[in-house]
Amino acid sequence: MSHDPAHGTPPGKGGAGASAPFVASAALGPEAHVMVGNADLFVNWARKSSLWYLLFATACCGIELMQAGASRYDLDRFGAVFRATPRQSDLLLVAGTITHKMADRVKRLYEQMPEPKYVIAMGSCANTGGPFYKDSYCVVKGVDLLIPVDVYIPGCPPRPEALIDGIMKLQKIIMQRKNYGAKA
Amino acid sequence: MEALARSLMNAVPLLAGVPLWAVTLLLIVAAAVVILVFALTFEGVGSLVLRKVAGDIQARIGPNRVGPNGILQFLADGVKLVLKEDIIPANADRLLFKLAPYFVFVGSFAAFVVVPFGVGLIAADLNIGIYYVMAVTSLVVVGVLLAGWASNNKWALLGGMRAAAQIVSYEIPVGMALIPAVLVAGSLSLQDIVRSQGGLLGIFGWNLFHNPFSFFSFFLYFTAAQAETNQTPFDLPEAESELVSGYNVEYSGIRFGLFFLAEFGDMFIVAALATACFLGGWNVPFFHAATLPWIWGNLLSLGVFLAKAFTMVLIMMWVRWTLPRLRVDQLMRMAWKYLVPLTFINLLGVSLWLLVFKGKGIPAMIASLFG
Amino acid sequence: MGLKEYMNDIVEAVTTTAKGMRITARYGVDPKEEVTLQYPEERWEIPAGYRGFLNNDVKTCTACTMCVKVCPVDCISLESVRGADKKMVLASYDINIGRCMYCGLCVEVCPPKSLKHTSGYEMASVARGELILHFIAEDAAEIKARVARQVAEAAVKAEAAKAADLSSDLSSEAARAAKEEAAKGEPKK
Amino acid sequence: MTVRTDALPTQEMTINMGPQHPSTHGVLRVILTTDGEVVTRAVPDVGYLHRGLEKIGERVTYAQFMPFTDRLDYLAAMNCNCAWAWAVEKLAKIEVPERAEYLRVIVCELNRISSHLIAFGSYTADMGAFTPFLYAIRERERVNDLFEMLCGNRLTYNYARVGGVSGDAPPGFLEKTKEFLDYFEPKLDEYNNLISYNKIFVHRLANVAVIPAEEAVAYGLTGPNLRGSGVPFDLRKDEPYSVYPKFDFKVCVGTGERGTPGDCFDRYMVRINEMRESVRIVRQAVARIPDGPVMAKVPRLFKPPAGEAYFRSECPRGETGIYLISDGSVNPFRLKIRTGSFVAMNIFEKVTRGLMIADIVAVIGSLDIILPEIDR
Repeated sequence: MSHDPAHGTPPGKGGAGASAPFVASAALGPEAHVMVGNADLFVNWARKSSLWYLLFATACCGIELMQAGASRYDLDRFGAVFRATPRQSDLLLVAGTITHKMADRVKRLYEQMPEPKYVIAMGSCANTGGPFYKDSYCVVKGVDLLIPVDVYIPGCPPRPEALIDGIMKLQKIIMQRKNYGAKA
Repeated sequence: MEALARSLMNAVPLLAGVPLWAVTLLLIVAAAVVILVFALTFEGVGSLVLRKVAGDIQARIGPNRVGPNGILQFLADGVKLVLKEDIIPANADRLLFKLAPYFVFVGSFAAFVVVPFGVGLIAADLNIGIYYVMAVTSLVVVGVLLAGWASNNKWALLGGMRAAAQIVSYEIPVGMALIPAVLVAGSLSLQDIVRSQGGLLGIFGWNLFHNPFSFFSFFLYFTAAQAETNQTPFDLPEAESELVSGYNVEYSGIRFGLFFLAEFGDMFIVAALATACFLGGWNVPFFHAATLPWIWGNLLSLGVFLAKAFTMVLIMMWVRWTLPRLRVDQLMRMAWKYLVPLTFINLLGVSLWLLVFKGKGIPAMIASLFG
Repeated sequence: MGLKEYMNDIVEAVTTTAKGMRITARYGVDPKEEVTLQYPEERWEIPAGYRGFLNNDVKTCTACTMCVKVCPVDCISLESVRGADKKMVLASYDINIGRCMYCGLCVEVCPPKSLKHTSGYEMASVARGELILHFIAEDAAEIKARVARQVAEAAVKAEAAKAADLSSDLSSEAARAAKEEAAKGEPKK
Repeated sequence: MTVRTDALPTQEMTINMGPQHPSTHGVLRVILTTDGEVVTRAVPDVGYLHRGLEKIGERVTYAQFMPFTDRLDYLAAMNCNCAWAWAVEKLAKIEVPERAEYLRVIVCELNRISSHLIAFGSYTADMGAFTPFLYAIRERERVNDLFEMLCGNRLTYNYARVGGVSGDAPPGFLEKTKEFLDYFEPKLDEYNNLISYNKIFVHRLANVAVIPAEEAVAYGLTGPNLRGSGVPFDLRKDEPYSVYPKFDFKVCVGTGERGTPGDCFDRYMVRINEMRESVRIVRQAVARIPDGPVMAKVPRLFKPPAGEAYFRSECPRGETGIYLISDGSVNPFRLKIRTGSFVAMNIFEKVTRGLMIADIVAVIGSLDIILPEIDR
């Protein structure tokens, strides 16, 4: 799970955890690189097309998340369906305020998700603590203090369109990931 | 298989020197591969169709951005699941944890062997076909129970226990509801059952219309079988809103994928059994597919069979997206207080009917009235 | 449980299920019932008063700090210096849209109506820093230095005008004072 | 339902339900002690969303707290907005123009509809039927569109102001509202056909977690939860505020339609019927709304006189009472908010004893809790 520099995965965020056996193909020569490039493309395509998100709503943004998943906006069109358990989800949408009491749960949920995993901070509370940044004594001031975040979506709460925009942004990021055959 | 192998050896002189067992083995493997490919394709497409149907019913679209009109969605899901990190929880029983998904998958996949897809399209026409299906699909409960136990998660354990209780209970009504078809055909072989529903009576040759009791049998079977495949309203083992995800709560990646596929495999098996036992199987209405040349007859009957089976699958999905879930005690009450007595009464009724009317169904009697 | 009740149970279960399934079937079959908005291609028409991301027209902004004072979450940060013509000059005007709660209180109080909600709502970004909107592209320190220079020049000019009447050592002292004031205006950075 | 647990020696197990669980409606954590499927004890653990709203209220001005009330109950933000405005107006004795009051009633009742829609939808989803949930959200989207047209936001409206509302209804708003009501009213019958009277659904809810009337009163339940037990207590009738006395509507109570009065089904049905009543209120309000200003004269630097005020209003989740002490400065000296969900949590442990795990979900849904109201 931890980032292994020898495998050449990009450091940090979300960790595109490449499975080790494929990495050997880097040594196969130029033709292999083309193949590897295509494999990357294919794998990334699969990953971005099937972003199952964890049903994890703490506050107001959770309602917009539901509405984004419902009939009008229909996240299912993007292949994004909700899963109730972190083990089967790829995307942790932090929708809502994270308090200090909740903080270690968020961290645990993130750790329970299998690689590769992605995090979207949705709304002001998850971005920076939002409305509770100034006067509240018990709100985590940004979920990026707990877990690595890939995409931040501003809004309080963001419109469902903004959420979809964020997911499409994440898809773009996923497409640029190098999983296999990156220079060791 | 052996007979097929022998005829193949006779037909192809190149195989003359090869021992019989090798050819048989080869044929078995080939058949298994064909069925596996079919099952996987069906299960992949099934998941997509499920989402599309859900979309339609829920006034939305469903997947439409992956590939043209979303048809590659299942491929993306599959590839992603295969490449996911495979987590085994720290305190899980590692061996059983790994084994469980294969039990479930094999349980649903092995039943494909006796499904009569067409006139001659059946991997193994066992003379105990129905019995085999019932026995092999029961393997699913072992897998589910193992998964629930081995995960070392209380939600999973509850899910596994629910599944065990549920599937064991519902085996009885499922079996009892299928026996009328067996009685009418006088055989346990699925191919025989399908053939017995042929004839030029069209859809009235079906067991569904054979007599009032077999008519009800179909609905009883369908209800009970929904429960056996853990479909809503009987999806208690994985009840998303109660047990988070039930027995597969700790599974990720390809192991979860196997559970996922098995679900659709089970669905198809139920639909196929309902088709074969009550809806005339591959019989084309008002037409003898067996009289056509081998290839065309098989293709036609395969098409008819799949059309019927997929309709049943669609109905299952439709039910799934409409009804709420039962509670566990209500589920048991439904099995033991409603379905079991009713199926037994039905069985009695069919037996008496066959005894009194010498095996003739209502359509046949009406037809005989008109000469 | 009597037989009648037993049969009633079954009949009721079947009829209510059928009723429900008829409704779902109607939705399933009727394409007119589909309400999905295919977002990137189709967009919902944003109503006139939509409270999207804030935008400040820095040309008309008077740097009165009303918005900063009224903001319940301190998402607006404003730096200004007093210019040569006694008006406030904006040195920096940042809005942290990652903290903003889009309540619109700042827009309501803005005296010159320079602060407005736009209809924008999509600004997904990959870094938290990108969520801070800088409305003045120029570096705050530069602006401050420039304004301080202008103030100093103006002061020097005014002093020079005065110096025509006053003694020379006084004027040099005034110039020194002006310079000091300019130095104070320098940013902390 | 009583379950015998003495027949076999069994071992109890403790299960954590939440804070991340699909049907705890947020981040509620329930510590279940179960004997197999039977829950012997369910203790709610709240506080995972405690954000210190009351403390914030003491540090910001009266006007600045308005957007925070949106976050108090995000499903019924309008009701909370108006409750805050009414409370401050009571404290400072401000007369509000009648048009503003009418607009407040319209938005409050519309929001009651949309809030009950979520309650209905998420409840059916908890019961395993996912489709009605999406239908409910589809209808809710229309209310959101109306609010977006009115005040520019979909969920956190910040519409009410001390002394009125932030803006008059834009042209076409009232017509659109009427259109929505015409569209929405038949949908309620559709829901009833689709799921409310479904045999399975009725069996899941009827006779589950019965709260007798005396007990409901003793535990301080309010709103639909109290009315579900058959107590016809509605602040809009019993302690009328705003222009509610001018409207003709009925207080819906649980009658034990399919079981015992005060069971989950009654609480569910009260919400369905209340939506119908809200439609009636909005219809009357739209027909009779007077012309005029929507904002009273309130000084920009608003300082209410020193004193205290308690104002309670009927929110979708029960009584939202706001207790304010002012010391004459721009900030409240003390702010206390009483919410319906929090008191509903008190009775949770009592009614869930001896139920099954699936019923726990049913009880949480039927009490229609929302976490920011519990934790504040």
